[in-house]
Amino acid sequence: MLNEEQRMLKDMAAEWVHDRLPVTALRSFYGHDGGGRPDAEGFDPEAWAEMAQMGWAGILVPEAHGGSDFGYRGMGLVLEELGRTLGTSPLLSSGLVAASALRLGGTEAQQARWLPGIADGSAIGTLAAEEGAQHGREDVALAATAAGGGWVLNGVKRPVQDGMAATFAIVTARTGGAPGDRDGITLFLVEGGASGLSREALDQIDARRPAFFRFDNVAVGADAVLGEAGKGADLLDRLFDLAAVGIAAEMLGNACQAFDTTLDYLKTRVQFGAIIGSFQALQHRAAEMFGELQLARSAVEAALDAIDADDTALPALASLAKATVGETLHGISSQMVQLHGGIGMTHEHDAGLYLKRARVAAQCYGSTAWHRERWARLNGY
Amino acid sequence: MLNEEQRMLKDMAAEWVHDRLPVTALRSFYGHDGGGRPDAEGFDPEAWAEMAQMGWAGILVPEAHGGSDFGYRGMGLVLEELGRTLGTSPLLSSGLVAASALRLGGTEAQQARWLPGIADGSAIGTLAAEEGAQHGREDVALAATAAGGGWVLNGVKRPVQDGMAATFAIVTARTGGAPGDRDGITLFLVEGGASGLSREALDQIDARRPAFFRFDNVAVGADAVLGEAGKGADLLDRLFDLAAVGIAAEMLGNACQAFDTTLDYLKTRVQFGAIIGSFQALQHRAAEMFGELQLARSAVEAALDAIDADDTALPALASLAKATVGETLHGISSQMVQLHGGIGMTHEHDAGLYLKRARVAAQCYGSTAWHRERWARLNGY
Amino acid sequence: MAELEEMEAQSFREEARAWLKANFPPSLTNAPSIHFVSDRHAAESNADWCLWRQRMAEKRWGVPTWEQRYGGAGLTQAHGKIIGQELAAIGGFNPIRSYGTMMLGPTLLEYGSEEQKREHLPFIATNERRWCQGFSEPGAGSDLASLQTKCIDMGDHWLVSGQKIWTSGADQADWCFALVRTDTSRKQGGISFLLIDMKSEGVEARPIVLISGSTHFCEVFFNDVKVPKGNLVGQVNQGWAIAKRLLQYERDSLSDVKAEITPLAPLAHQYCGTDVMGRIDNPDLRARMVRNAMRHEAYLATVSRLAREAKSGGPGYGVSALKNLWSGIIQDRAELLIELMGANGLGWSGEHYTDAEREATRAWLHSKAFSIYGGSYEIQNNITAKRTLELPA
Amino acid sequence: MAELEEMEAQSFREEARAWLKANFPPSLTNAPSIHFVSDRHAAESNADWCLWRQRMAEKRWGVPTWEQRYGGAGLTQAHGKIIGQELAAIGGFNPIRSYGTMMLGPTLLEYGSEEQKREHLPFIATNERRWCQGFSEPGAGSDLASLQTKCIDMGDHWLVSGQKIWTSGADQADWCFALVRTDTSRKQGGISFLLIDMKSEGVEARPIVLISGSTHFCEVFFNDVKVPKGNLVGQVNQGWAIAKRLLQYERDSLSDVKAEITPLAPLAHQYCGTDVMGRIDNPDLRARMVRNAMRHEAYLATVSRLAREAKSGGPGYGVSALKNLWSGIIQDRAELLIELMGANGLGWSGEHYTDAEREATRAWLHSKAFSIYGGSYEIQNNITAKRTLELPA
Repeated sequence: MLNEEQRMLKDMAAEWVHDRLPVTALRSFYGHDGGGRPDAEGFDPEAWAEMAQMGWAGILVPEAHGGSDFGYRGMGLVLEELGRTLGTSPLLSSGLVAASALRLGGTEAQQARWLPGIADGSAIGTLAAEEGAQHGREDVALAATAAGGGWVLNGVKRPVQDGMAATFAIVTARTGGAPGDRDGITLFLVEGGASGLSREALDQIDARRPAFFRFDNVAVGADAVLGEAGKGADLLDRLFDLAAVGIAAEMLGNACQAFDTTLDYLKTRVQFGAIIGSFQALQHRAAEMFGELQLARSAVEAALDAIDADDTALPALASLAKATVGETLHGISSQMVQLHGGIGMTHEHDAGLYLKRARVAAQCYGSTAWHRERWARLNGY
Repeated sequence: MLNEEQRMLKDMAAEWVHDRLPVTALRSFYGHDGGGRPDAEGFDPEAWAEMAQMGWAGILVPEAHGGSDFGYRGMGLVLEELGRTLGTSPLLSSGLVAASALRLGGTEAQQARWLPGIADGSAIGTLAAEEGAQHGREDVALAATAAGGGWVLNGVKRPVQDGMAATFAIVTARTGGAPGDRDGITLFLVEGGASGLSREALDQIDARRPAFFRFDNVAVGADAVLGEAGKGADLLDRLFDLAAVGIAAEMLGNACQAFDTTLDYLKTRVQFGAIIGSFQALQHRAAEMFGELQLARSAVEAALDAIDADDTALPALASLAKATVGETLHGISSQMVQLHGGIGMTHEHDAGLYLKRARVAAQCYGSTAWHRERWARLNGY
Repeated sequence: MAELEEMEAQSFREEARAWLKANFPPSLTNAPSIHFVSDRHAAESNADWCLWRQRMAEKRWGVPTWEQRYGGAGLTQAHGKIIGQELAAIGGFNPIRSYGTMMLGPTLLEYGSEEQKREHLPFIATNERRWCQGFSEPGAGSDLASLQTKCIDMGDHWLVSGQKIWTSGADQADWCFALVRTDTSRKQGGISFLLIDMKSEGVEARPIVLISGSTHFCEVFFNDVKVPKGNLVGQVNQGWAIAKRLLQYERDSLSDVKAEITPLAPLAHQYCGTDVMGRIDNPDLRARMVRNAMRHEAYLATVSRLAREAKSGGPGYGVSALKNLWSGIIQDRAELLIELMGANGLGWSGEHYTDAEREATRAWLHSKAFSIYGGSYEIQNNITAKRTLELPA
Repeated sequence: MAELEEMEAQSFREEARAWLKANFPPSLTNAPSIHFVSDRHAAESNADWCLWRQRMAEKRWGVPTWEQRYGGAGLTQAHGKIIGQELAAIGGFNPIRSYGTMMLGPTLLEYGSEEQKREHLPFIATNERRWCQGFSEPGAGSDLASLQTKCIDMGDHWLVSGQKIWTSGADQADWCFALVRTDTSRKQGGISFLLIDMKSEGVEARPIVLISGSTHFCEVFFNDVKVPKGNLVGQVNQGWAIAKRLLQYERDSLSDVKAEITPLAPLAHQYCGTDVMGRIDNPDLRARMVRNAMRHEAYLATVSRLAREAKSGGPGYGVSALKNLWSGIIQDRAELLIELMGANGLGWSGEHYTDAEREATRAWLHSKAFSIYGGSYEIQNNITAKRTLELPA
């Protein structure tokens, strides 16, 4: 149940997203052949400035640092609305993940340095913690070597969400042990302009263009460590869980709109002299999708509430949310193409955009399969 | 493709099964409350004598021992027809499994002693190789201790298919190593009347009443060993694969008839003023079941042919057949109940009998899940 | 104002807690209450159950919100909820709960005459009079409105002839609420809602043996049964609307059932063993178990969410979709349970199977009904498509 | 007799083997032949392909069983089969294979006039003249018979106006076989089958960009296009029967495609790692991969079985069910491949993704069409239900 303020936020977000970031906005980031436009950043800086102005970037920033401290459920509402139109922005990377990282692991100096910028949109933070094709939280190979009171970083990160535009990144590095070990993982706060850090855009099917980061002797001070050196695994787990719930909220929005658009088509498209939505086989498929959406919504909302309530069951609930909405969106986005028939196969139609985003989101912050296995281990299977 | 003789066999089997072992024959083994009749053996000895007389029991017995040596494809045809009406008989246990065991592992003396009886139906053999709830080929605990030139057996076996009526059983025992080891497994040929062997019927949902065997110092001679002592694992694997293919053929028959009966119902039952088979959702479900049946038939026939061709791919093909038909029958038998509605829930209707047999057969000689995992390992997954 | 209410509620809660603690027989703690609803014999042969029923009947808390003249306690919904919560807190159950309180009672309150209410509700409120539902017929399953049981107006009485099927507990019931045909020229518009005394001459109930061995459902034959004119609920030929309302109450109570969520993982470790990584040693079965368990969790979260969202106590939104999720999840779970038990999950009787194994087998067979009764899976999908999603006919 | 035939076949086989060995350009061994069918530019800019096409055209073995007067070699089915087998044995392909040989050719042989056959078949037999299929329209997808492209009898010619869509390779085609409406008062009964020269005035083909980036399909516009009277195949208003026959040939050739069965297991080990028991280290993905791979095996066994069972060369039994199995299995496989590649399976372009990764991504997007084109999944299910299972309408 939403309270009055949450309902107002949701309504405002729905209206703004509908007006300002309809699906056509995403389409402008695509090149003519269906790939990402090489010159595009993957989001619209002006729209992002407006979002910050409305206070969305600071929803999770304490009031003392210029935010509203409105909670994760509120952030989830905005992400869900953005998901409806596939609206792109660094809100999740910066407003949720980076802000949470600073709140949970940042020193007072780090918080004072970065949180106000996150809240007003002038700084964009992100998490640079993946290196391989598959999500692996402890598979950190990027090396941090102690040198002159600080650290020197060498290695790569990919994909870094919103990494091309990021002002700073929370980077996982290995200060001890070997890839796969929980011990020896350290989180560093690295500025985008750091000397020795190069970034290249990845041309991804969803036109978001995350980054490939190469660290070539990037030197940072001792004060760049977030949390405790060598003991970053717990904080990292927490950040990935928060990120997973955040993207799950966005995916819930993707799935709801994909379903609504498809339902509209079923109610208007005529074949064999009948509205195709009158065919029982399609009716039942729609009914089943509706049921799956119910499960997905419940799982996502339960996880968001668990964060706000500081519920210790969050790890399991985060995995439940990500995996449940992942499976639902997989099915609905595929059916969106199928039920639109030929037109759904064209780049010109929205169906393909939802399909592509669905698969990218499914991989972000741990795939459906990863979270299922994680849930299974947590529950003794 | 069947040759002329195979086609004749199939036609003959279809006709005989239809006349002599319709579903009502199975029903007579059920008590009023839906359980197995305590006094029933689980099959009709007179019908079995007729089957033997027609040569079916000896299909896999060499001509020199009174059989026809007609091959596994031929045996599969008969099993499939029996499966159509849920016809019960020891054909699989004796005519396929025990006959194969003697052919593959028996000495000349053992073959001469037992094969003619298998062929004329006077002897009934079976495999007693399961001990736990789950199929585990190497999980043999029953102990065989060398004593006075022979062996003494102690332990239990369950379920033993057709075990109450068996004249003899191929019993797996451990002569070395520990449960789980491949080495140390020995196959013994034990007569049903052996001193110290007690048998009790298991009241199973399919009314077949397999047996629980207890071995209490059962003494057998050295000539009771089938194959080589301590080296029985390969022969056992082979027997289980043959048995799995055999029951897969029977399950194919179950599934085909369950589908046909359901299809007939869809064509006659009227609701909402229409034949329910005209509802598109049910039409599509029927079309999908038809497709699954195609896969199941192909997998089963490929495995039968592989046995006759002595194809080294048999282990994978046997697992493919058992798992594929297992999944198909699971789905079709469930839909048989669902699509018949309330009447399908009554003991009086055939649907429940197919459902019950489907689950029992799925567990026999390795479950669907067991064979999937086995196939996966064989194929490097 | 709100504060006063809150204080009053708190004091009522304490009162309820004390009374329940003093009166609920400890032997019935966490007893399978649904069993007592469906099996009258099991209930009435249990002395503690009888005592508990009598105490609750006297306290009138079985139907706390009904008016006093109908046997209730005349309390508010809020008070009723508190009683339920406190009862649940001590592992108790409501011994008055029956088809009468869940289905007929609310329907009579809405459509019955004052006379009918006074005649029947007090006996429902004490659970002395058991009811059965005479709706389905052999030719009218999913298409309920095609029912044919004849009901002829004989001037001073109705004459009823026909056959019903799937009548739960008809052989144990005192009365039956039935749909009958009073006009053969119209379909829905020719149906009436009639209350029939099962002791009337010409009524016969025959239990049906189900695949699970249960004999809970019956065929009911009406052979020229005379029924008093006053037993018709609502108007002649207006029974369909009443029945639809009643079926909504039934669907609500069905989707209300919070299925047990005893995790299957420990059992699976026991039956299938554990691999070197500590996982259930059957990867394919494990994957399916995990998926089912996750859906089950999400389903329970959905029930909670919809309950929170429901403003009023009336039949909620999307109930048909919920029922299909529920039946599918519970059926899959029942399949997984017998599958993990392997050969031991296939026994009908005898000591070679444990009680838990035999119960799992029967429960699996029973679960096949969940997608058939109370509106089949297909019918629920039709309802979701048409009512909730507003797809065209 | 049979022995003589056998000897003759053996000698023909040796002859074929020798000729193919001498003439098939080694550079094309195991080349993606389907690519050359759909992309004329890729084919014709490949010198070896052009050489190979010319040699086969001269040998007349592209359509070995067609009569000589139509450009074929006049051989028996058995001989044709031998050529195909020997070609496959050396990793070769038939460069004449095209929409013309697979679809229009057989149809013209059955329904075309002698003049039409002599006019078109020889150019199909040499693959000099490429054809496209003008059937679907924006408002006529699954319901093909609702097509609206007008065709008016102007006495000395037909006048065609309308729009087609999903026309494969229309921008590269010389001719189009199209369905047009010659009678608006009847649905199926008002359709005719017309051959249209794509160079005619008023014809315009515009490529459509698909989600996979492919531009193979086109929209085709007919703006008052004049077509000679002799280009009508069969009788006026009898085009539907011809189209249905042609679509059967299309379905046959679709279900004919033996999908690659390169096992995914090694790739999965590479991308996901291996657990201590040697299994792919992603249990949920692994379970789904295994199930898909087993279905794929069973599907291939089904194709072989049905091929053995098919007595004649005509369109087989259960093709619709087969197509749905095929599209489902291939689509799942494509999903599994990008899923095992994880973040690397989501790239569109650029060196940060390998060729194999980018191809997997495009192939996955492309695979979504398999359950839409050539009769959608839903239409195939309708056909199976009605024709194969004989369920009532």
